[in-house]
Order: sequence, then C-alpha cells, then structure tokens
Amino acid sequence: MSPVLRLFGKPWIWSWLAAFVVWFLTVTVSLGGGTLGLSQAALTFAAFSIIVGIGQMFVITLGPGNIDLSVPATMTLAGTVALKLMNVENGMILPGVLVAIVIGLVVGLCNYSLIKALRIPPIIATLSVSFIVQSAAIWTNRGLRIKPPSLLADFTTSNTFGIPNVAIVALLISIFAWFLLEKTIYGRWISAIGQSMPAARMAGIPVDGTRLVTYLFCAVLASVAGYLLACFSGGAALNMGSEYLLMSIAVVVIGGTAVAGGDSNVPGIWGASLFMFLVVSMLNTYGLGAGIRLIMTGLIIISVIMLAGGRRAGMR
Amino acid sequence: MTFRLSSDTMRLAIPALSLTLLLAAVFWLQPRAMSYVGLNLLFNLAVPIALATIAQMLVMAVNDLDLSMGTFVSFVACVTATFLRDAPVIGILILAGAIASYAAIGVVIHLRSLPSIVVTLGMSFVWGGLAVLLLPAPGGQSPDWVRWLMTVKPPLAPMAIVASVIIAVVAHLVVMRSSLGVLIRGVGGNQRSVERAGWSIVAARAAAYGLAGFFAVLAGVALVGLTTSADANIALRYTLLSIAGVILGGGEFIGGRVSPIGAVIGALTLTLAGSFLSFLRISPDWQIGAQGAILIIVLALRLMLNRLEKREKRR
Amino acid sequence: MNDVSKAVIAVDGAKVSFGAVKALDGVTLRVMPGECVGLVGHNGAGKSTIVSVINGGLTPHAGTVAGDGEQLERYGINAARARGVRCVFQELSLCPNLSIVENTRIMHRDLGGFGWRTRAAKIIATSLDTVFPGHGIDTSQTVGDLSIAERQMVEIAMAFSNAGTAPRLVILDEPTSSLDASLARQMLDHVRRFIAAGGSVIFISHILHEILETSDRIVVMKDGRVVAERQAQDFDHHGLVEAMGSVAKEDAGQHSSGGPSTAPVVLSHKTAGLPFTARAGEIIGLAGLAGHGQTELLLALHATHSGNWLPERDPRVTFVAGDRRLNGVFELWSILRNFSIASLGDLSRRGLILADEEEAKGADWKRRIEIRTPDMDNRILSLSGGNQQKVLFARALSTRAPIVLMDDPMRGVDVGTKQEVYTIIRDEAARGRTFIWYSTEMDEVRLCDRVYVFREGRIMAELAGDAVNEKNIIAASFEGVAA
Amino acid sequence: AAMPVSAVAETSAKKIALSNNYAGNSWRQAMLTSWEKVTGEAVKAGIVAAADPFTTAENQATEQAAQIQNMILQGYDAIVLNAASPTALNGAVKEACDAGITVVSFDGIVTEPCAWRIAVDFKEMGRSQVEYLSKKIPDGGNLLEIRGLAGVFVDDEISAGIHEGVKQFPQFKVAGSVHGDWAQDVAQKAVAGILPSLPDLVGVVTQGGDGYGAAQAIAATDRKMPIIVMGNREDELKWWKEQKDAKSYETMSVSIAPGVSTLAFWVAQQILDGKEVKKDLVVPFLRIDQDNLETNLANTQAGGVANVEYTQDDAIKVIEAAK
Ligand SMILES: Nc1ncnc2c1ncn2[C@@H]1O[C@H](COP(=O)(O)OP(=O)(O)OP(=O)(O)O)[C@@H](O)[C@H]1O
Ligand SMILES: Nc1ncnc2c1ncn2[C@@H]1O[C@H](COP(=O)(O)OP(=O)(O)OP(=O)(O)O)[C@@H](O)[C@H]1O
Ligand SMILES: [Mg+2]
Ligand SMILES: [Mg+2]
Repeated sequence: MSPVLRLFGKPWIWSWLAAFVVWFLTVTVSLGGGTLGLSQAALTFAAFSIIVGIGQMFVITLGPGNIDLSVPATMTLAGTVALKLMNVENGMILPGVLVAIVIGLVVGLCNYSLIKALRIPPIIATLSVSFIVQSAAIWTNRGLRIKPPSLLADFTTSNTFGIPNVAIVALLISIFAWFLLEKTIYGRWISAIGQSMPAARMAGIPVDGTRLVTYLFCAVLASVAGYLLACFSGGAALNMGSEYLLMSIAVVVIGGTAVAGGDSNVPGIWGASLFMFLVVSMLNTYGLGAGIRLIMTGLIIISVIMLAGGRRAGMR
Repeated sequence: MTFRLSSDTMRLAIPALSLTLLLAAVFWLQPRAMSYVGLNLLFNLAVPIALATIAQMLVMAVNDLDLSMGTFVSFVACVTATFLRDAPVIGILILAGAIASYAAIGVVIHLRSLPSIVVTLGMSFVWGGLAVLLLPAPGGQSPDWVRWLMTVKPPLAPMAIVASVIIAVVAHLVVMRSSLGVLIRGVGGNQRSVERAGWSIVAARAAAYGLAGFFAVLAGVALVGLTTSADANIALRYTLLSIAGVILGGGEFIGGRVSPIGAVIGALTLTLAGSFLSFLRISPDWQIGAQGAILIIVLALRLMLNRLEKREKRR
Repeated sequence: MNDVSKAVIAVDGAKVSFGAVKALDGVTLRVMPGECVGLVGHNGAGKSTIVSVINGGLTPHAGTVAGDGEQLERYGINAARARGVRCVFQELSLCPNLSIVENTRIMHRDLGGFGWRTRAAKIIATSLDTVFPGHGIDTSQTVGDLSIAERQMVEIAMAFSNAGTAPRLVILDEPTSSLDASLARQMLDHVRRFIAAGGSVIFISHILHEILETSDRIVVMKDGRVVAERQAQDFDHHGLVEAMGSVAKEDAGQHSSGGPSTAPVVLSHKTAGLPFTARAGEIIGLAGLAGHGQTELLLALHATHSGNWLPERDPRVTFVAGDRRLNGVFELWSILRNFSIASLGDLSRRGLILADEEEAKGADWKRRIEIRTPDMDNRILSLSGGNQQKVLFARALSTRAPIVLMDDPMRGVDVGTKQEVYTIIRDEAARGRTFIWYSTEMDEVRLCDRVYVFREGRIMAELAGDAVNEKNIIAASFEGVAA
Repeated sequence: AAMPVSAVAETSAKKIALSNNYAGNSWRQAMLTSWEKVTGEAVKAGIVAAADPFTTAENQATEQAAQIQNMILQGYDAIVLNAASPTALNGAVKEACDAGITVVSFDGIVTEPCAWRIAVDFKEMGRSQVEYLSKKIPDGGNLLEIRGLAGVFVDDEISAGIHEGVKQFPQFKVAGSVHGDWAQDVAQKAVAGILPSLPDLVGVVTQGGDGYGAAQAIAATDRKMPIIVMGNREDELKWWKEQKDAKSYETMSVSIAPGVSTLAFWVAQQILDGKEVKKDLVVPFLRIDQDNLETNLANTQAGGVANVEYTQDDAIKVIEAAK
C-alpha cells in the first residue's frame, strides 16, 4: 500500500479532510483576509470540545452503552464553584484548579457507583447524576457570574507564538491521552473491556477498577474544561456546558472512534472539533438561516460518517 | 418441576410494580388525583411520550439507538400544526415521506454498516432544521380532529388511560406476537442466524425503522393535540425520555430484549415521577436534582426486585 | 457411486479465498441420497467454508454447484433451503432473546400466517421428541434461559424439523461439541434413522470415533483440498489421523498414576456437594454431564481468586475460555495483543508496555504451540477456530499464575493440536502448576490425576488414580437419576 | 413593599403558584430571587396564603404543561406563568381556566384568551436599538446581529424589531447574524467564528445576555470596538463602565427586568381580589443609558442582572393605566 492510500485507511483522516474543506470554503469568502483570525478562533473554541471529547472518548471506548451524559453539568458545577472560590484573586488560582478537579472526581465516583451498585446502563446513571449536579450548581451561587482572576483570564484569552493558550493546554492533554491509550497497560485494558467485558474479566483485567478510573478521568477532564471555559468567557454561566453534551459525543464519533467500543483515536478528535466549529462559522459566513444551518450541519455529519464508515473497522 | 416465571414476565412485573408504588405515593400526597379528571391530568402528557418510547424501543430492538427522536417528534408536531391542518393532503404526504425517510435511514445504516448513534445524531440536526424552517416562531394550530381525539372523554376511564392501554396492546401485538415483530427482535438477538435462515436483514431493519417512524409520527400528532400548537423545540426531551422509558420498562440496549407493555409503563412512570416531585414542593434549587434522585430510586427498586427474582429462581 | 445426476448436492472444483488465505482450493464434494458423509480435517482445513458454499451462504469464486443433476446458477441461501438443505453451524446460532417457538418461526420462512405459533410449537416439539426422546425442554422457553447443551439440542432438532419443505440434506458442523455422551448418542442414532429413511447428512466432527461409526463415507480435507475420500469401513482411527496429516501419538494420554499427591494444597472451595481442593502440580478434571455446574465452579474460583478493582502483581489464577466468542477473543485486536493481554504485568515497566519484550514473547509462543499464521500482527479473526483456541491457551500458560482454570478449552481443536497441548499441560504440571480442567470429552478426563464428578450443580464423587475411568465417571454422573 | 389595606380580607386564603420553565441563567435566577423576596413578605403579611415557585427540569413546553396540570390538581387559585412557548401551553392553560384558576402570564406570555398577559414590547426593544445607533452614528454602517435561541418566540420578536429598525434607518445593514442562545460563551464562540469574514462593523445589536461575549470576541481581534448594545447583565455593565472610563465608550443597554415576576404576582393578587383587570397589560423594558449607568451598576448585585421589583401600588398603577 502506498503511504497516501494508507493514510486514507486511518479512521481520523476524514474528520481532518472535512475540517480542511470547510476551513477553505470559509476563508475563500473573506478572500483570505481573516485566515489567521479564523484559524485562531477555530483552535481556541475547538480546544474546549477536544478536552471534553477526549474524556468522552475514553468512556465510549469502554464499550456499547458507555457514555457520560453528566459532562455539561460537571462543567457548569466546576466552573461556578471554582470561580466562586477564587473570587477574582490571583492567589487562589491553584486552589481553584484543585477544587475543579475534586469536583470532577466526586462526579465520576457518583457516576460509577450508580452504574455499579444499581447495575443500570451508564446513559441513565449519568443522566440522573447530571440532574443532581446541575441542581448543585444552581444552589451554590444561583447563577451569579463571578469574574475569573485576571491572570487566568489573560492566560486563557491570549496566544503563545500565535497559538491560543487553551489550544496548547488541549494539545498537552491530547498527548497525554494518546500516550495512555497507546503505550500503557491501562490503554490496553480499556480497549479490551470495550471489545468484550467478560473476556476482559477472564483475562484477569481488573475491570471495575479500570472502568472507575475511566469515568473519573472523563469527569475530571469535563471539570477542567469547565474551569477553562469559565475563565475564558469571563465567568461561569449555569448553561455554559449545555452545548457540550452533543458536541462531546459528536466529536468522538466523527473523529473515527468506534462507537461499539474498543477502538479509540485521539487525532480524530482534533479534526472533528475543528470541523464542528468551522462548519458553524462557514454557514454563518454564508449568511444562512438557523434552519438551513442545522440541516447542513446534520447532512455534513452524515456524509463524513458515510465516507469514513465505508472502510472496515481499523486494522492493528 | 419448580415454578419459574419466564424472563419476559419478570421484565414486565418490575416496571409495573414501580408504577403502582409511585401512583400510590402520588395518591397519598394528592388525593384529588384519584379521580377521572385527576388521572387524565396526571397522565395525558404521557401519551405522546409512550408513543415515542415505543418508537425508540423498535429501534433498540435491532440494537440501534435513535438520538433524533426528540427533534423528529418536534418536526412532526410542526407539520401537524401547519400543513396537516391547512392542507391535510400535503400534510399526510409529508408525514408519509418522513416515515419513508426513517426506513431509508435504517437501510443506509445497515448497508454501510454505520453506527446508528452517529447517523441519527446527524439526522437530529436535519429534523431540527426542518422544524425551524417550518415554524421559525412557535405557532400553528392543531387540527380539530386531533384536538378532539386528545380531549375526548370516554366513559369509565379517562382518555389518557384508554390511549395508553390501546398503545400497549397494539405495540404488543405488533412487536411480540406478529411474525414481523419476531423477525425484528431476531435481528437484535442474532443477526447472523436470521440472515442464514434466508431473511433480508435490510428489509427487517427498514421495517423496524419505518415502524418506529410511524409511532414517532403518532407521538408528534398526539402532542399537538394536547398542546394545541407547536414549536421547533417542543419535544427535544423525548430523545432521552424515550430511552429512559424503554430502560425503565425492562428493555435492554442490545440483544433485542424489549417489552412494549413495559415501555408504555416506563413512559407513564417517568411522567408520574415529575408530578410526584411537584407535589412534594421541593425548593426550586433542587427540583431538577430531585428528578435525578427519583430516576435513581426507581432503578434501585428495579434492582431490588431483580435480586428477589434471582433468589426465587435459585430455589 | 459419484454420479452427479443422482447427487443431492454436488460441488465441483470450488475455490474460495479470503484475502491471501485460500480457504478452498478446488474442492469437489458430492452427497448422495441416503448417505452420511463424514468430513474431517485439521483446524482451518476449509470444512466450515465448504459448508457455507453448500448452504448458499457463500458463492465460490470458481467452480459449480449442482443439485439433482441440474446446474444451479444464482445459488443462494433461499435456493438451498428450498432444496431442503439444512445446517447446524459450528457456533450456536439461535436468537437468545426469542423463545424456541419464535426461533422456529425465524428458521422456517414460510411458516407465516394466522396461528403460526401453534404450528411452530408443534413442529419443533415433534422434532425434539424424535431426535432427543425425553428431552424435557419446554418450547415456550426463551433460548437465553436454556443451558448450552439444550440450545444445541434445539438447533439440531430445528435442522431436522419439517415445516413444509422436508429436510433432504442436513449439515452438522461439530454438533456434538457441547453435548455429553448420551445426548450425542441420541443424535447419532437419529442421524442413522434419517439416513435410513433416504435423507443425506454431512457430518463434521473432531471426535473421530463418532465420524467412524456414523458415516458411510469419509472425506478428509487439508489446507483447502480434499486429500482422501473412502468408505468409512476402509478407515480406522489411526488411518484417519494419518490422512489428516497430524502426528499421531496414539494413547499418549494416560494419566500419571502415582499415589495420592502430598504436594501442598493451593486451593480449596466449599461447594454444594463434596468440598473441592487442589494441590500444586495436579491436573484435576471436572466431569459429569454437560452443564451441571462445572463452568459455574470455574467462574466462582476465578472470581474469588482474582481482583476486579486493583491490578495484581502476582495473579493466582488464569482462565482458558471454551466459549471463545463470548469470553475469549478480542475481535478488533491482532493475535499478538490477544496473546499478551493477560501477562502485560510482566511485559511492562511502571505501566508502560515494553513492545520488544511483548513481540519476543509472542514469537516464542507462536513457535511453541504452532499458531498457524504468517504474522502475529494479523487480526485474531483471521485464524481458524482451533488456532484461536491455541492463542487463548498460550495467553493463559504464558502468565505466572500457578493455577490454570480451563473451561472445556479443546472445543473444536483438531487431534494433532490436542496432543501437543496435552503434552504442554503435563510438562507444566510437572513443574508445579495446577490445572483445573472441565471437559466434555472422556479422553481428556482420563488424563487427569483426580476427577470431581458433577450432577445438578453438586460435586457427587471424587475419583483418583486408576479409579478415573469411563465406567466410574458415568456411574457417578447418573447417581442422581438412580436414586 | 407598601402594605396594602384593602386586599387582606379577600385574598388571605388564596394560593398562588409560579410556573417557571427555566432556571439556567442569571436572569431567571434573579427573577426567582425577586419572587421569593416579595412574595415571602406578602405571605408573612397574610396577603396571600402561599406563593410557591416551581421550575421544570428542562426548558420544554411539554414539561411546563405537565407542571400546570399538576398545579390544577394541587388546587392553586392562581398561576403566574413565564411560558416556554406562547401557544404550546394553551391546552394546559385552558384546562386551568376551566378549573376556575386565574392565569397570569408575563415575559414569556401565552396567547390563550382566558389568560392575562403582562407583555414587553420586544419588537420595540429591537427597533429602539437601531434608533439609538442612528443617533450615535448618523452615517450608518454594518451591524452584527446576535440572536437568541432559534425557534423561540422572544428571539423572533426582537429580531423582527431589529430588522424593522434597519428598514427605518436604511443607512444600516445587517452584515452578519449569529445565534448566541442568550449565553455569553455561546455568543462569544459564534461571534469569533463569523468575525473573520465580516467587513468593518459600527454596531452590534443584541438580545441581552450576549453583549459581553461579543465584546470579548471582538477584543480578541485587532478590530475597532463597535457600539455594542448591552443587555443589563452586571458583567456587561461593568465592561461598559470600564470602557467608558478608559476611552469614553458610549452605548446603551436594554432588557426586561427580572422583577417583572413580582408585578405579575401583584396583578394576580389583584384579580383574585376581585379587581377588574384588562387581559393585556404592558410593562416597559428597563433601559440604561450613559448617564444612569453608574447608579444602575451600583444597584446591581455582582454577577447578577439590573433589576426592579414591583409593589402592590405599582401593580395598581399599571392596571389603572391600561383601563
Ligand atoms: N470469513 C472469513 N474471512 C477470512 N478467512 C476465512 C473466513 N472464513 C474462513 N476463512 C479461512 O478459510 C479457511 C478455511 O476455513 P474453514 O472455516 O472452512 O475451516 P474448517 O475446516 O471449518 O476449520 P475448523 O475445523 O477449525 O472449524 C481458514 O484458513 C480460515 O482462516
Ligand atoms: N475472519 C477470518 N479472516 C481471515 N481468515 C479467516 C477468518 N476466519 C477463518 N479464517 C481462516 O480460515 C481457516 C479456517 O477457519 P475456521 O474457523 O473455519 O477453521 P476450522 O477448520 O473450523 O478450524 P477449527 O477446527 O480450529 O475450528 C483458518 O486457517 C483461518 O486462517
Ligand atoms: Mg469450521
Ligand atoms: Mg472450527
């Protein structure tokens, strides 16, 4: 197989191609004028989807039915509580991060406890938890928007060498996730569990431990994303996570991760996240109404998956 | 020979018991609900949810999941409140086309072996967009016959109860008793062996999706009959509600194990849970959280009963 | 004899390849009315593939299929069924979520119409009564609630059932793998009755005496070709094995009959019947009729001696699955990854996998148990059933766990391979490993030092040394019935 | 709140419920807080027996319809309603009316004739933004429109008003339009996505809750800051103040005050008291200008929304004015 052909065998290539095409179509309208601006904006906003998407991908890798619907609520709670705790003081940034992470851990623990103790499908368990977490977010500060500490606000909104800082954070997290998946025992374990839980159990894998860690990881990434997003957009809002529910699932599947589990893929998340942002920008740029825009988004998602889905599940 | 309940019966007994308990709790909190009018008020909004749940169940029977249920029902509601009233022929054609596209989605998912979650996720945007195009702002009006149908007062039992029973019985006959139902569930249970017996899996999947589309259309129409008008976001919640309803009703995500009667009961349970909470008068901060709590409690109940059943079986 | 015009089905020069693998390389096979053709061959010889060609599930890339003397163009599943071709597949193929009656509906396409349930129930019940008299299976039961042996019985009965189109050719691909001896006997008796009534059967099995006593004619396949084809009486056990090209180590399988072991007890478990204990270096058999609690004991032992929450440095037990689709292979993975998953702890440092060591270990085991593949990086599903099973063996044996639990692991493994594995097991046991081995095959049970016999979920008897023989085991297995 | 004299006897046994469909933003939270504060006092003073707030878990007309049906069962005398849809609740509202319950809708009003409506002229709210811009920038130019949630009545009304305004002042042109879903972060994202393709902007017209997000997105580029019409959120006002102090930035801010829930409460109380009240009442939107910015900012809770709470007297005035 030639290298080019082999590239087309990769599950993530389609999301990248789609992102590029959409980027190109958008840039042509503005005659190249806003190329840099658009690219930076795309990287910035994709970063948040990437961070939550990676967590969701780990969970989806655990096999059919595994999905974390508590992501939006976790983002909101982590954002509100952390910003309230920091109370615009730069000195409190570290405690803020820590409290966000602790919130993630607690939510993840609740999620998996329910899944395990009640033997209910994760989709229902995490949905139930998300209601409670959302309530907790409302209860903590009743939707008041507290500004982030200035250092954090500056960090999240500025660039380093022309690359948005949040994108750099997302890149570091992605590299870490890729490393986990490809190089460590843990990565093998979640892939094995995703292919067949009984087989994984019989092969001596600590299935419950691995799944718990995965749900914790997902929730922690969601809370980190919530924390960054709250700092970036100048305060936490009670509904700030809501669009990341469908988004986190969409970027995972468009990115080429097997929905049936066992096979995940980090680069695809990047392509898909950029694509999801750019497609809205493109349709906005072309001045299409909300209805047309939604229809186009849907059709594009389906076309991407049709192109990518034609191949048989990836070789290893 | 020990007495043994079949797994299908158990699948039904558990949701039925949860519903009964919840209903008892509601009656205790609000004795006024224990009347013809009261029952109707408690349950009439469960009718479209029950229909959507049946639709979702059909898709789940072939091991797929429909994430576009909510937007599709919204779209149907918009069509019902506009075309079906103003130009019934066109309205019916549009709805028939919608059912056909559901079947087509099933075909595409099968032929290209695509993950249903992604395709229906994409379709949810498409239906949502179409709905927004139809009704950019809430409006329209339900056709009179639909309104009449949803507010008719049959003797003995209120419409909500009668409708739920009819839905459950019809769905049971189609899914559990008919050859087509057996085929659809067979695809969920072991697609390969169904294929080896000479059936067309594509046709079976198309039938499952088409039937799902049909029930979802009924859900949209029924919804407009209750609300009198539509908007593009009116039923977004039905996606998750319908999945939760199937699960509460004893269905499973894979393996073609579903129960139509259970699904209807699951939908009623979910609706009732909301009322139960509002009768409890929880602080507004925690009203959302309480919905989560009640889901957890109902499922815990299911687990407890499952355990009991297992012990029963072991004996 | 080989008169095409009379053959129920005649395949001529069929060629099928999957990628680089030539599954069939010009196979010619004819089945006459009133004849039972035995089909044997090592794992991956192409037996299941020729079955797929005959039942219409696979169109050969070259070659022809003829039925009753006429060339069959556009031969497919439905055409085959219309000609009365029925098949029991190697893997179980009923819908577990449906009842037996509903499965009958699925299997017989033309059973529709009002009142089909009654008719279907009657059809399958009649067939079950004929093939397995006294089976005790209620046809309204859900298949998922049946034991694995009961499911296989239903499948066999399904193939012989008649719902309009009478079965003329029944293909049985390793049908007895989950049946105990008495049920297998009933089935083989039925096959003979069916033949006597003019039907035809293709019978595939790795249990050679079944083939020898049931078939009229035996076809031996090897690497996608027919290498021998003779009347059954012209073969004996030894000749058959030789024809299959396996190294015959006849009767290498006798248990090491020393006195009672004095090695330390490594495992003990309370059960409903006699207590269960295992000593270091022992090979312990779990015998009895299929599905009487042996697998449950193995699962319980595995559950109590392995952690579900924390990774273990030194695993106590390891498991070889029999039902490899359900709890054996990881389908998306390569052979190497499937092999190494249980011993990753030894192949890693601080959680990081050492790729070189993994590869070296894989290559080593590939050689030791002869996994037939050009490349360990191929997908596991590219292996034949038997070779997949070998990988599962290698997976378990390559761990450091002192106790190996085996759940009928030789299902569908060919004779030659079996002998190799037996040798490995004995060597490992001699080095102090303990094997706890559930098997449905008497030959294997006889290899064990000590045997627990199960009946209805309880341990009914413990046999050791020379007492481990067919007569005692069967006596103990049926104790409950006699009482 | 002014202590009423006349109403005590008639309504002291009456129970009023608030049916709210959404609690996920600061506006709604302020609305609930105002409700609790004002009605709490009213209950303590014995004016009404109860004033319970209810919020649905999701922003859906169907859930709110179920909630109203439950309120009927619970025997409330009046329902104060912020509706998820102007028409989709009509069935449930009709049932409530038939059960003899007074229904007063506000902010998100319902069209069912048996209910009262306390409406804000959303169209005018949109139009006045363009009018303001036309005074500041007589030459006109390109505008960016940030809309709310697609398919929602309020979004459509305000947008229609804006486009009416553009027709009235043709020197302006809407160069781009995005949906910000009334949320800062969504608005920020949408604006950042469309900005690179837009020509120079002179103004941004908004629907409230999205001005700060737009400002942030524009600040991230090297564009000149256009006049962004704000939406009375504290962070918007604060940003405006900062800009005003730094570079004498000028703009205006309009939104409906969350305290309108308390006006609806008093109106319901008046109706229960037997007052004759017209079905359609109008409440002005709350507008903040350059000169009263500081006062309003000082009165707004950190992270909250500029607010006005109403008294019984205010309600009586509004009722009288409508006659
Ligand atoms: N679907 C398939 N895709 C690729 N290769 C296949 C497929 N099915 C069979 N093969 C290959 O075809 C060859 C013949 O397989 P076949 O299943 O006929 O063997 P068999 O004789 O039935 O073996 P066993 O005794 O293990 O069941 C094998 O090399 C196998 O790997
Ligand atoms: N999915 C597949 N892809 C590629 N090759 C396959 C596949 N399935 C089977 N084969 C090839 O076909 C051969 C036979 O496979 P099959 O499973 O039929 O073996 P078998 O003869 O039944 O062996 P066993 O007795 O071990 O079950 C194997 O050698 C394998 O390489
Ligand atoms: Mg085979
Ligand atoms: Mg085989």
